Amino acid sequence: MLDSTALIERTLEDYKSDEKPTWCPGCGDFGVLNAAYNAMREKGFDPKDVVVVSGIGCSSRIPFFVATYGFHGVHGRTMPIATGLRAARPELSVLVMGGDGDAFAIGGGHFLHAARRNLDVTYLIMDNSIYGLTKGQTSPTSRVGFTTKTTPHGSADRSVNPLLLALTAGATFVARGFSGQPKELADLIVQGIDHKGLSIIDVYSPCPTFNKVNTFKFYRELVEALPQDHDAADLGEAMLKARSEDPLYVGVFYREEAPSFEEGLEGQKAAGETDAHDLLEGLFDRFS
Amino acid sequence: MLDSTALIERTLEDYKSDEKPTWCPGCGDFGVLNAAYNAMREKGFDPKDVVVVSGIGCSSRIPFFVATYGFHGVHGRTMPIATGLRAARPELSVLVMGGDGDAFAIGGGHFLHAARRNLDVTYLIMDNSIYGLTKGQTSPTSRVGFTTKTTPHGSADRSVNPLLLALTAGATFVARGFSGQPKELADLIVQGIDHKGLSIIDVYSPCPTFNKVNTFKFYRELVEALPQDHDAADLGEAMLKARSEDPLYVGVFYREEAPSFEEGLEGQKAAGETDAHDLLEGLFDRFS
Amino acid sequence: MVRIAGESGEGVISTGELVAQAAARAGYELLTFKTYPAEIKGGHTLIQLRLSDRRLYTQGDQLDVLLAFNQEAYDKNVADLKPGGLLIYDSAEFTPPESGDRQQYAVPLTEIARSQLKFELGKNVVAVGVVAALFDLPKEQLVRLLQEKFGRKGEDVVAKNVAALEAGIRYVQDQMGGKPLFAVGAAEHRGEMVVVSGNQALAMGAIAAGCRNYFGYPITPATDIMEFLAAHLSKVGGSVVQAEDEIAAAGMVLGASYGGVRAMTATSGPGLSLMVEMLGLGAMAELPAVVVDVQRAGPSTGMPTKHEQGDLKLAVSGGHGEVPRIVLAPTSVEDCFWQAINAFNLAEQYQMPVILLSDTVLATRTEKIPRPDLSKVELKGRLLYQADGSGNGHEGGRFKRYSFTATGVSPMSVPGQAGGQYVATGLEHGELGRPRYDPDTHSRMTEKRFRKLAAAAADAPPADLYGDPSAEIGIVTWGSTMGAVVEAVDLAREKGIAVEALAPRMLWPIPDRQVGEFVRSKKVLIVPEVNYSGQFADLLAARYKRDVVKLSSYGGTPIKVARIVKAIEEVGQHVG
Amino acid sequence: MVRIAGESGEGVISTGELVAQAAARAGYELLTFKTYPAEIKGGHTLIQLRLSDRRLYTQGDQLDVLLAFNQEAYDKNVADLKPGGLLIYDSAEFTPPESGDRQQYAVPLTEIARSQLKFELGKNVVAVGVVAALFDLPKEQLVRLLQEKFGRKGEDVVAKNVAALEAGIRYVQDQMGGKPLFAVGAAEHRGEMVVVSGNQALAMGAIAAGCRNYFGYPITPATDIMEFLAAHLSKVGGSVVQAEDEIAAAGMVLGASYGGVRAMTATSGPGLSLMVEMLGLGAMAELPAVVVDVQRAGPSTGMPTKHEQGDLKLAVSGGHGEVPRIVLAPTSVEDCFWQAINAFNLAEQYQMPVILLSDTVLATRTEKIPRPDLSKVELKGRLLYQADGSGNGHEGGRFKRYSFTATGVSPMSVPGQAGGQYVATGLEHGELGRPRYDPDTHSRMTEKRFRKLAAAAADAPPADLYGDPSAEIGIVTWGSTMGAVVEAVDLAREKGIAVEALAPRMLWPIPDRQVGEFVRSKKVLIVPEVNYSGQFADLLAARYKRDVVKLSSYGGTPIKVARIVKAIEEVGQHVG
Ligand SMILES: Cc1ncc(C[n+]2csc(CCOP(=O)(O)OP(=O)(O)O)c2C)c(N)n1
Ligand SMILES: Cc1ncc(C[n+]2csc(CCOP(=O)(O)OP(=O)(O)O)c2C)c(N)n1
Ligand code: SF4
Ligand code: SF4
Ligand SMILES: [Mg+2]
Ligand SMILES: [Mg+2]
Repeated sequence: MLDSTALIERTLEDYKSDEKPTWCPGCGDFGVLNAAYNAMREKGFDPKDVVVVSGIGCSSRIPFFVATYGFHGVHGRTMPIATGLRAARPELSVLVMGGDGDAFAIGGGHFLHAARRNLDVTYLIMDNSIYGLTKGQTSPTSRVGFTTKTTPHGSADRSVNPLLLALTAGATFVARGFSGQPKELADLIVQGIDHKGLSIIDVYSPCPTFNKVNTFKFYRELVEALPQDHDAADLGEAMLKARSEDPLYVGVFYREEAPSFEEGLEGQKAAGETDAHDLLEGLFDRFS
Repeated sequence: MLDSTALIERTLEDYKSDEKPTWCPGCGDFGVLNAAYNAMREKGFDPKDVVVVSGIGCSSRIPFFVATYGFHGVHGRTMPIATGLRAARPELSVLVMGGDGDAFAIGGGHFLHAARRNLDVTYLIMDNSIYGLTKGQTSPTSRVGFTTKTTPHGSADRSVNPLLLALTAGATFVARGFSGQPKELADLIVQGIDHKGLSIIDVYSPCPTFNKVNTFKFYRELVEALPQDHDAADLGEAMLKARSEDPLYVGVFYREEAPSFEEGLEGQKAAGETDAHDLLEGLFDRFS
Repeated sequence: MVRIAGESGEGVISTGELVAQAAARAGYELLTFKTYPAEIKGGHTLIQLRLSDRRLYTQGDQLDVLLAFNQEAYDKNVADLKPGGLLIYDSAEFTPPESGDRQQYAVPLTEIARSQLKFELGKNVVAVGVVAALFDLPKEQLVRLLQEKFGRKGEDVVAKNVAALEAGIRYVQDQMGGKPLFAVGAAEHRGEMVVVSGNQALAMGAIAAGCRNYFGYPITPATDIMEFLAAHLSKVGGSVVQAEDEIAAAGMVLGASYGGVRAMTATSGPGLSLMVEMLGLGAMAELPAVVVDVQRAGPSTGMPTKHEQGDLKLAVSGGHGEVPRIVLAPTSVEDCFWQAINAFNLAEQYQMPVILLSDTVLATRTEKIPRPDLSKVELKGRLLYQADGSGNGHEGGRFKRYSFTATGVSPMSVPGQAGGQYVATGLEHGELGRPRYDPDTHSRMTEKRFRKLAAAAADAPPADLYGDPSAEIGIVTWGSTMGAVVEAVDLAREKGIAVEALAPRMLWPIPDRQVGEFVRSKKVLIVPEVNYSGQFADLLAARYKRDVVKLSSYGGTPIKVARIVKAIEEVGQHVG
Repeated sequence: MVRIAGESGEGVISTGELVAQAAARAGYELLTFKTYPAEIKGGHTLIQLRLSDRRLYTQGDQLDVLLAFNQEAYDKNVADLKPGGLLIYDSAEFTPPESGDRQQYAVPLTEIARSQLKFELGKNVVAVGVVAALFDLPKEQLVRLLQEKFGRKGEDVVAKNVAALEAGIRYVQDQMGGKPLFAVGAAEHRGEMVVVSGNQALAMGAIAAGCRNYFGYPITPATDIMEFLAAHLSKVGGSVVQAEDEIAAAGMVLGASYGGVRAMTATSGPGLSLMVEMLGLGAMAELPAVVVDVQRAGPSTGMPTKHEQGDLKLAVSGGHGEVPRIVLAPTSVEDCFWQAINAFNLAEQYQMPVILLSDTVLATRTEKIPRPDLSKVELKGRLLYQADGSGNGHEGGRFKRYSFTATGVSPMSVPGQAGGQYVATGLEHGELGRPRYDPDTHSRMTEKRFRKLAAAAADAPPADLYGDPSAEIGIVTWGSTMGAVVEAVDLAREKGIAVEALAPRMLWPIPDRQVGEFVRSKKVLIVPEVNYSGQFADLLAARYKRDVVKLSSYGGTPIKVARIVKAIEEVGQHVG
């Protein structure tokens, strides 16, 4: 990622577009957006060198509210789009943001593979345990027994544990934040950006309109910072902490230094640098 | 599942179709097929009450070699098809069989969700760490550094650990077998069938034609039965054992009693049993 | 016709629905139309009510009354107010310019609610009162509805709401001349009626058709089909499963159908795009499947809450290789019920996917329709394998699942039937269902699959026909656009132009028996549809090699009756 | 023409390829055709070589020589042997019946290899010797090729193989009359030539076109495009990523393209079906993207190794809503190179997905083609945003990414360009790229997107035209079928029937300038294609509203020249 830009002092306003968020009053996504503004300012990013990639959902509207480049894709395909972008332009900074449905329902397969690749992006899952935009259906992170209009008898499916999934799939930076703690969240985002490889940050971002269970109040009571002595290098420990339901820990669960996707591609290229014309003429020779 | 059929004594021939497998000589899939025949015989299944569901790949050809009902679907979508079938006909026995590419690449998302649902099927992943049918490309379970024509510089992606993924996703029966140990494999399959809920059995099934790393010899040297005292009720222990690379354990890593998908649906239905005509007339009344 | 417009989340829609229910009970013919923003909160929304003593087919082009809750609502809607129409606005919010073209009344909705009633949320109910008074809706009906709606919350709440209602009625009586401006007489009695949306009608049709497994992934504007079935299907021993995506939903439908149960999924365009590979599997394995596409404006995410008939080409041509499938489109809310039944019957009979193309207008509008007569529901099942081998079912003891037959339809078995074992596969296969790649098999199996399509065309549900059979001007249309066409045909007749209109319910295969003669017999053919390229017009042109007048509307709103009338008048000059 | 047929895995293909290379080096014109079973081992496979002194366009209909390794090979192929043709079979395997219609020789291939040479694997090379002798291929070339192929394995192996070769040659000389039966003179020198498959040509075209990011998921018969690029793209600073599925691959292409890099994916039918939603996003966000579909026989998994031109409808109509896209089809192996370049140029210029429809025959056959002249490669880039706001790029300091222009093409920025920030979105949007759902915006943006399509049609690569411009009989075709058509036109001319044939390289939008006049000027139009329904014929009929003679072949094999000639003769009677 570029850091030459740190020279210029920027203000929060530099990261805000003139489009006003259309979220409901009290939506957790406001806090996440603000944390993202702050993290970008903290990093001194030049908006022209940043791309915010999202999917479809209330949360996924976020690129429109940011003054950087943006890619508001289709539902569930943030990671493929980010992967292509990183392969093409590894010098850009890429933030991926979107909902829990986007990430783990329709996007579940891509999540897995982005983690395997250790794609160097920071992925903020704005997790409200509900499908907000389609007006309140059960999402993969909804609790067992959660009732909505599509699951009036209560959802029977075990809920996805985003952190455990990320850890299992091979993500090298795994964290959890809370929209109600925007300062800490901004700090997590900065750490995620600083990390080489995929940074997964699951963010509790309540939907007061449709999810009456996972509210700010609910999280305020359960959320707790990881213990000071938590060893983020210990995968087993990270998994254990990720499984805790009371408290729900926030902070960096796991961090590992490993080759990134982009480094792998650089490795391919190191195989030899030729001019396309010469390469093709050489191939023609071989085929004649 | 039906068990009234246990009355009739059946032979292996009852489960074999008259279509001969088209696999290469030495392919691991022969062993898996035989183990499946044996498990079905052991269970005394009536072929008319069994459906073998598969995807696309060398391994996925398996329904054609079995005398039961079969559904040879499209690539990567075994679990949705099995889910629909189970929702419609929970009294049938369903075996799902297919390759590692089918399960974890294109099918990765569905795998996750089938596990969350605790779908009551037995899923044998015939894992050769390669795409056999398309003539030898890197698969999600291929080792880092594995070279094929699509990854001539060595695959950079971390390999999927099928067991860990299954455990994380919530599967309630997680096991590993080896085509080179057909007896033990048949026994695992029987246990999987007996288990209520999703039984994941990852089977090392070498592809001698295209995978020169993960050979029978390779596995013979590394494979080892889980220790006698392994506690299959301990999720943490199961995860730990699943992470071991030497030895590669085989056996039942984890087993848990939990409500199945089918029980959940029965729960829905228990909400009330009406005649469709009465239901509709009642609705019309409400709308008038 | 009255439109109530304001900010999403302000209760605009519920205001309108209250009025609608009252009007229906009062015996009026009724049709509503809504638009939502794609955002949850904020954004512009509206509900439009058309009340009449005559049967209605569209939401209408021009407004008699516009009730604007705020400036934006005024800006976006005032153009649709007809000359001389009535503008009512909340004077607490904004003040529109005076205009000689209309009457306008500043009604202090917020003010009345806040200071007179001390009940700020009541402004919607005040608005209901205003509209009720203008249209002379019986107050008792409204009071009863308020009781039904708020009864659970206690007498107090009901009383407050009734007070708000009365305040609105009083305002009209005091300030606006006192007499109802738009009283419509009660309509001719059409038997027992119900007020439902197209999505509700479709979901009930599915239940009536024997659908017992629903699999779906939420998407606007199809989600409430799933929500409706989730509430009711379990009562008849069925179930609803929320899938992880649309590919999974379609795969689940095939799995259930293989198991012998009638299964369905409903989605909108993006979901249908994702299901295309599964539909090919269904066609190849010859499995019945019903896929509902409630079309919205595309392409891509497009405008999720807006109307378009843009998915026809995808429905007809989506899928690699030659994929037989049937495409149906209901032409009205009532028809949603009946075409859902036809969709299941055709899927079962011809063992292939049926795509039922509804659209945003049908799905979301509520309409007063005749109460469906369940004794008219006829279910047709699949041709089942007979264990005795009748129907040419066996070869050397093995079941010929895909036996060649005259109609192309082969008897099929379901798991559990002894001797019926076979493998459903997307690979090309011989009669036994085993993979076969020789030219002869592929050719003959392709022909077999398409023979079924020809048979299905001959078996199409009757088309919607309207107008003068001797007319030289013909209109061919589909889906909800038929409503506008019917009204346009009536208006044209009033102007002395004879027109006949045809809307086949089966769009693919084109039912030649219904369409061929019609197309050949008309001098001019107009094809109105709500998409850019004229998707149905192209299918007709390819089939009948004749010129048609494409009448395409593609703004995300239904086509206006006036546009169709204008087109008729234009071609009328040439014909006449 | 010779066909070598046997069991997959027996070395049939490598035998044929050895002969092919020798023939090419010997100066013959050459075209090969292969089929594989969809199974890995087992199943029937064949390679067919057509050698000539004249330029070749197809693999030919009828065999001069059939070399059958076993009974199944005989059974499946003998029907294609022409009357009086030569059958050679391995006498260790089976004995065919005698027939007056052909000459037949039992060559003890296995026997010679086993007992004479003590080298059982050598039977393929013995067969090479037999074929070489029959066609008078220079022995030195073959020896050199054996050295290149087996040199690494040591002198010993080379010597064994040369001995096998000589045994085969000797057998012909001793037993079959001694003189080459099918000697063809060296062909006219067409400049420097290369022998490549269509997939190789296409991959090299992509490199020449500046493609630097490839994303793909393996699928027959497209996989070797990926494998080729994996071997070479990194050398020019590019990279290849194996995606987890085709949806991901298409998404990655869009991501890379958004970043300003030319990117591609290649797949076959099932993959294209899955990509349809992504293509809609590309069209809506106006991103260049190149998607290659190497068509195989469908529907569904179909016959993965068989030929069909069945994906045209999907390529043209796949996607919900109105999705502009360009569809190109190369007409020969050589053309695969050039159309890959055109695909990238058109994608960049018109900012939309381009689908390049290759097919199994083009992809897998090797052909001797002129060495591409790289100085003729012309790259056209996207219209880039200028920071100074020229090109009507700004509104109040914000970049109008989707500004309305005459051609519909708006300047686009790439990340890193200051002031060019915008959000690519699949939602309907205004000029700034922000979501907008009003009718005016949707209508105008739809029109803008389709203006680009009209511009692209006018900018189509030249069509392939062949035959007599004054002919009354016209043929319109596409893709590899043009090869058969060219040969049919020649044969018809020999029979005194004048025919002109047209194969547009751009199939969608239909390039009216190329096609319109042609279609109107011919009395009869024949449209040969390898699919059931006549997919291109339907597009032409919809556009030009005229009858065409559909000539559909759908057995999973290429259409035969003789069938086209027959169709010409039939219509010739009516025209003449
Ligand atoms: C292919 C496809 N399927 C379904 C939808 C409908 N849809 C839009 S957003 C969404 C889920 C929203 O949930 P989430 O991703 O958690 O985001 P949130 O709105 O809660 O922020 C769905 C199902 C769609 N746009 N595209
Ligand atoms: C949608 C789709 N994409 C790609 C393919 C091509 N394909 C067939 S099988 C296969 C992978 C095979 O690997 P695996 O699932 O591990 O099975 P194996 O052959 O190794 O048993 C692929 C990529 C396909 N048939 N369909
Ligand atoms: S619906 Fe929920 S997630 Fe969406 S904007 Fe409103 S509060 Fe936020
Ligand atoms: S290619 Fe590999 S997986 Fe496929 S049949 Fe042969 S050995 Fe088995
Ligand atoms: Mg959510
Ligand atoms: Mg495999």
